[in-house]
Amino acid sequence: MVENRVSGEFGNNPVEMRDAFGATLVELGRQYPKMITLDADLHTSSKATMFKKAYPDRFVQVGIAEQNLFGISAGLALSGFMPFPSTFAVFATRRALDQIAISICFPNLNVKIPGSYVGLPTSRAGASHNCIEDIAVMRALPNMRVADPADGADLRAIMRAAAAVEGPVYFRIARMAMPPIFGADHKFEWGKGVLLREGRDVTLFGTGIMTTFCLRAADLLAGEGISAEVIHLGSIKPIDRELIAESAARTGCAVTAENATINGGFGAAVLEVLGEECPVPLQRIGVRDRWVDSGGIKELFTHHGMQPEDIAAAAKVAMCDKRRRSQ
Amino acid sequence: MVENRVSGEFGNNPVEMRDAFGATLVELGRQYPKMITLDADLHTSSKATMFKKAYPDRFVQVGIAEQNLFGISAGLALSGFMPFPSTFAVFATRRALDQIAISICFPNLNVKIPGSYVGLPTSRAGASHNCIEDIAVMRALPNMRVADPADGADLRAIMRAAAAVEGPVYFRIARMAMPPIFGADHKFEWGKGVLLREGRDVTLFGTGIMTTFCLRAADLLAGEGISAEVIHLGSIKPIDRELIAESAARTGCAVTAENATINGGFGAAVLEVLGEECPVPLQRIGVRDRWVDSGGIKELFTHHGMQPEDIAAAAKVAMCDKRRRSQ
Amino acid sequence: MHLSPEKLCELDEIAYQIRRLSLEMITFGKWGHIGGAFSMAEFLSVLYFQAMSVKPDAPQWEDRDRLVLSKAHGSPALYAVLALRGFYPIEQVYSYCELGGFEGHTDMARTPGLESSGGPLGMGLSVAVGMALAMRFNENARGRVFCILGDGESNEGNVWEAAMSAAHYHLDNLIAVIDYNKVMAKGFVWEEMAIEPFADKWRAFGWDVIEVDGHDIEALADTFHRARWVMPRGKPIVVIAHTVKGKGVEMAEFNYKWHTHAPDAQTADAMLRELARNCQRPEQGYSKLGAEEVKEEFYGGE
Amino acid sequence: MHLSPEKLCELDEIAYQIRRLSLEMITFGKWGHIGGAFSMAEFLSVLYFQAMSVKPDAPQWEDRDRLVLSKAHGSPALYAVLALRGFYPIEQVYSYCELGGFEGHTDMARTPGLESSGGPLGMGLSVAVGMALAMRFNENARGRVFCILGDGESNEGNVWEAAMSAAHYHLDNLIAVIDYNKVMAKGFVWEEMAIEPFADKWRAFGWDVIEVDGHDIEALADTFHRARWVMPRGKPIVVIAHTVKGKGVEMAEFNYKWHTHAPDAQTADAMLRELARNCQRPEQGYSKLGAEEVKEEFYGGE
Ligand SMILES: Cc1ncc(C[n+]2csc(CCOP(=O)(O)OP(=O)(O)O)c2C)c(N)n1
Ligand SMILES: Cc1ncc(C[n+]2csc(CCOP(=O)(O)OP(=O)(O)O)c2C)c(N)n1
Ligand SMILES: [Mg+2]
Ligand SMILES: [Mg+2]
Repeated sequence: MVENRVSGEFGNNPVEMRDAFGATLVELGRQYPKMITLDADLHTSSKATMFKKAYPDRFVQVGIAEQNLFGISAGLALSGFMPFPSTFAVFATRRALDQIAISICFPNLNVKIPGSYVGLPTSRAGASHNCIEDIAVMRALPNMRVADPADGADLRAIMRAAAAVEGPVYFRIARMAMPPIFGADHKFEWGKGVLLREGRDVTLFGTGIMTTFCLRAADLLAGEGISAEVIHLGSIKPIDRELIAESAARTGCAVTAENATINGGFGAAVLEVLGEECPVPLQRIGVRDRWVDSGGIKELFTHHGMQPEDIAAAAKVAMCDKRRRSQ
Repeated sequence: MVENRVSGEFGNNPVEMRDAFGATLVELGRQYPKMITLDADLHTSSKATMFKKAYPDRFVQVGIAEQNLFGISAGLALSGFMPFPSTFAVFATRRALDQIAISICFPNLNVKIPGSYVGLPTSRAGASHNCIEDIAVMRALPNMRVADPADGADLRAIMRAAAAVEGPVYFRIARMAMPPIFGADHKFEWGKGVLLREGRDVTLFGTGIMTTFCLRAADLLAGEGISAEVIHLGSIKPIDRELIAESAARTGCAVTAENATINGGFGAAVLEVLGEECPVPLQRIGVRDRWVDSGGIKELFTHHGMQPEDIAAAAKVAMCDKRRRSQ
Repeated sequence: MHLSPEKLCELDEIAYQIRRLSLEMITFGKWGHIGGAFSMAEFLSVLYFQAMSVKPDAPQWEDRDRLVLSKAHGSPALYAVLALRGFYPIEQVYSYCELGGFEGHTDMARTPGLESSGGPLGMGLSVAVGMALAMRFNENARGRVFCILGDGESNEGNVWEAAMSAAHYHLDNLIAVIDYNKVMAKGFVWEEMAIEPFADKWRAFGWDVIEVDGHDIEALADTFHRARWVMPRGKPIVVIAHTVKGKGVEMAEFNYKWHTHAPDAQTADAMLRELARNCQRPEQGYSKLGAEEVKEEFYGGE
Repeated sequence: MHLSPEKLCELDEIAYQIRRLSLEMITFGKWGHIGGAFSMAEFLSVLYFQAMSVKPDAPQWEDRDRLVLSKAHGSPALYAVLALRGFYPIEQVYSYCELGGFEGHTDMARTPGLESSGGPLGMGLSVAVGMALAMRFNENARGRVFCILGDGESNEGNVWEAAMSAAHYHLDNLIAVIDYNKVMAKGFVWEEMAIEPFADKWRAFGWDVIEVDGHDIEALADTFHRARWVMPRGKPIVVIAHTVKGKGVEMAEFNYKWHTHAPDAQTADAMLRELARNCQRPEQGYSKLGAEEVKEEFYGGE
């Protein structure tokens, strides 16, 4: 179990995920001479700029043309390079899905796809820029690995793990500064979750930035005498079947929390495991099948029922279901 | 409960789904003067040709340009027309996902999207043409309705229901001739499933052409003294929460069967309901996260473990889980 | 096309107000794209106050002209001109980027007078082609569809699919307007993805091309008049409007750093005063100075 | 470029064999696209037996030329020429469309010598741009990337994104070949989506254009020689090969009905005999006549 570094209040030395992304791009660039970062006119937003500055010769600008971005990446990968085609998540998973699927994923090419600006926090851009369906979409592609980091250290570890494995990877980057959960020594393993906090009454499965919200929800629940287990599943595909089943068997009910639509994404991934291993009452926290509006970040999390309080409330519903079913 | 018209053997008066599609396009064209069918150079394959012949003035050819196909459809819908932009499912859901999502779905436009050549039967075209992720993808879009018909009558009913409701609809058309399950009087209701066969031991939830496979599996199971309930869920989104929960509560375990990937699609939709209403052991039948090869249709169904025998075997696993858990 | 001095004066004032309101919105809403709003001011003014047939009191009037803003991040300028044209009270534009208000990118459900919703670049011309086809189906010979695109946006393949089809269908009721401001989000167009020879591209795709100074109101009025009444001969028409990104405030001009960026209230105040000076207007600062609520931020996100 | 009579004869024979094998494969595999395979026969012959540097015994040889078949439904012709060139025994092509065999659309994992996988139209040129960029990164000055596209395929916006970027990067190591056979899947190009003036489009997108009779082997050899050695001057090159869809068998020529269709064994036999006659070869029918297994069908699906 990893020490939970989140104290009662959020916001202790938060790390902007995009900065972690840029810094890790640079770190990997040093390690992998065949790495190339590509951009579609968004590098100062995504912070791929940091790579551009460090390795101008290995930075490719394709303009506002996401289909081409991924096609070119396929061609580079076929020639032995390791491309990181960088754009906003919506423009990767929606605009270039066919290219990602058939030019990259089908031949299992070594392309690492960062999806920036996922979920709610996109700085008031509104529905078209709030990527909520990418987990569902990317999970549906054979060969594709999918990961959603909880904090800067996790993102860095995921990017290292992405580079270390052959084949396509999709990972998410929220436009948000997150308080650190993990230390600098944090390791990430494909298909492995992390038990952050032990509990007896309910399991909170978090992915991405929502794991921090789960920890906070566990605090809230603890205040009411409820013992919530918190598990972070940064690796969504492959997913940690053993850990999920084992925890659910122990607590008997669960909540999933994702910074994405609740249809077919992370919650579904957990449910798919539980259906085969250990069916328990499960409530999903995420965007409830609605387009996301412009608005303040906190406002949006409240509006969409994705605050720690909402997770805590969902936990109580799940526990209630468990009691009802065991009667 | 609907009378099960499938006798022991398959193949009684099978109806090619594409013919039902073309015929219903023509029927709807008569009823809706504002209906327009659009095509991206595939109409004789999809059988949208039948509409073209009947109403040449309301047929729009856009060439091999699927993004434009859906953008134009949005413009027509914004001008009061009801477009049916027709192409292969892969080229709708992968190539034009951004256009479908933001030009059509976000403003909730009245566009009806037929996805042809779904799942395994695509006549040896191979991975790039076998659409397995469309259920997961389309289900993730807010406002979108999703349906997968079991037979020709069901497809016709779904198309009528699609035209009758305002807003975007995605429906699937398998390249296959299916034995009729439903009569000509068959009605389809959004969010309503159909109980095809009552059973006590396990529920087989089918969608699309897999419902026929479920019926056959139930026959096989009956031969072993197992009483399987068969429910057809042609309406995947919205889905029939009551029927799913009620049946699962009665039988205590379930199998889902879909002509698509098992990641995030129909199986996940059923699991999402069960997690909140009635968690039971559940096995999913579908493409197990692999690209689909060229091959004979029957061969492919066998290769991917999607035959009635596989459904029956999965049912036994689910029943075994149920027994184990009740001990 | 001759414009009376009064009309010219009106159109110029509208252009000024479009810039003012855009900057006010972006400042108050704490988000948005100044550069690409400012570059559109003159042609939006001419379109909505001279070239296009619309009825603000009957926004669904069947025979109206349509405008699709394909570069949907230019929304503040469009929200401004629609307000000025009378589609809604001006004060409403300050709901920009508020939860439940006018959306960051265009959302028809929120703003009266919008003809489409957008956000991702490259998609609007297809929508406009659909509308132009619909006018043909409806035998509406007078109606026109206008579609505004960015220069960087023309990198998108979807634009060329739409362009090809517009020529194929001989849609001379379709007029594309390119805001050729030479700058995209992170640099100059010629640096990031060169598009020249740009007019040749459109011609080769079967369009009639008019190039115009996008800040010259008389030339714009003349151009749209020709495009609407003189030129229709079986081809769609593209107006390549040569503009300056951020036009009107020096530090934003031609500068990708003001592509997307919300100034703080003080900066906005100074920018608005400079804008007034540059436009020979009485100096006027940021109207919400001091009045703006402090918008909460979460985890330090901008 | 002068070709010796022997070389000319060889290339002509290869083209004939490409057509023969394609038809055999499609018939035996019970699926496939005859028209677009036949139209490519001559230029594939010239590419693989004259213009391109490849080593069948070292398919991963680093300095080889690359070929991306963007119109990936033309796979049978490519499988044929790769077999003839020695990448694998000819008999292997008969695994086409069998479970575990050569795939309907190109799948690198299944067929040696393929440089990419495909299926959806419009994507290959981007992949080729990536390869051409990679050659630049690797300072490989001799290497060339060839990319074959369909004429109907050029409706796809992705093609123009790629085209724009190839010019932007000055990729004169990239040679696109358009199989301009005037027919797409369901009709003539000019009917479904007109692409003319086609050469102008490429020129406006910054490419050098060569138009050539795509069935004239000498002209093709000369064209590819010029494209490779004479013309490189900072621009990508497109070879617009004017061809006849289905070329070689009358009933398939210029006929969209043979775009995708597998003939039965009898029809294939007759077609192959006609092909032989048209090519002044000894008559030779379908080699698997009678030998083909009956392929099962399911629920009446074709
Ligand atoms: C498909 C897509 N890719 C990327 C973006 C992000 N983006 C918003 S504006 C912009 C630059 C637009 O440049 P240009 O078209 O020249 O517009 P203008 O200069 O008029 O602002 C980019 C890349 C987007 N909205 N859509
Ligand atoms: C994106 C996409 N849309 C549609 C198809 C279906 N399709 C396969 S071949 C073809 C026609 C191709 O015409 P053309 O490019 O002219 O090729 P050729 O004439 O050389 O066969 C179509 C529409 C496809 N493979 N990919
Ligand atoms: Mg610009
Ligand atoms: Mg063709």
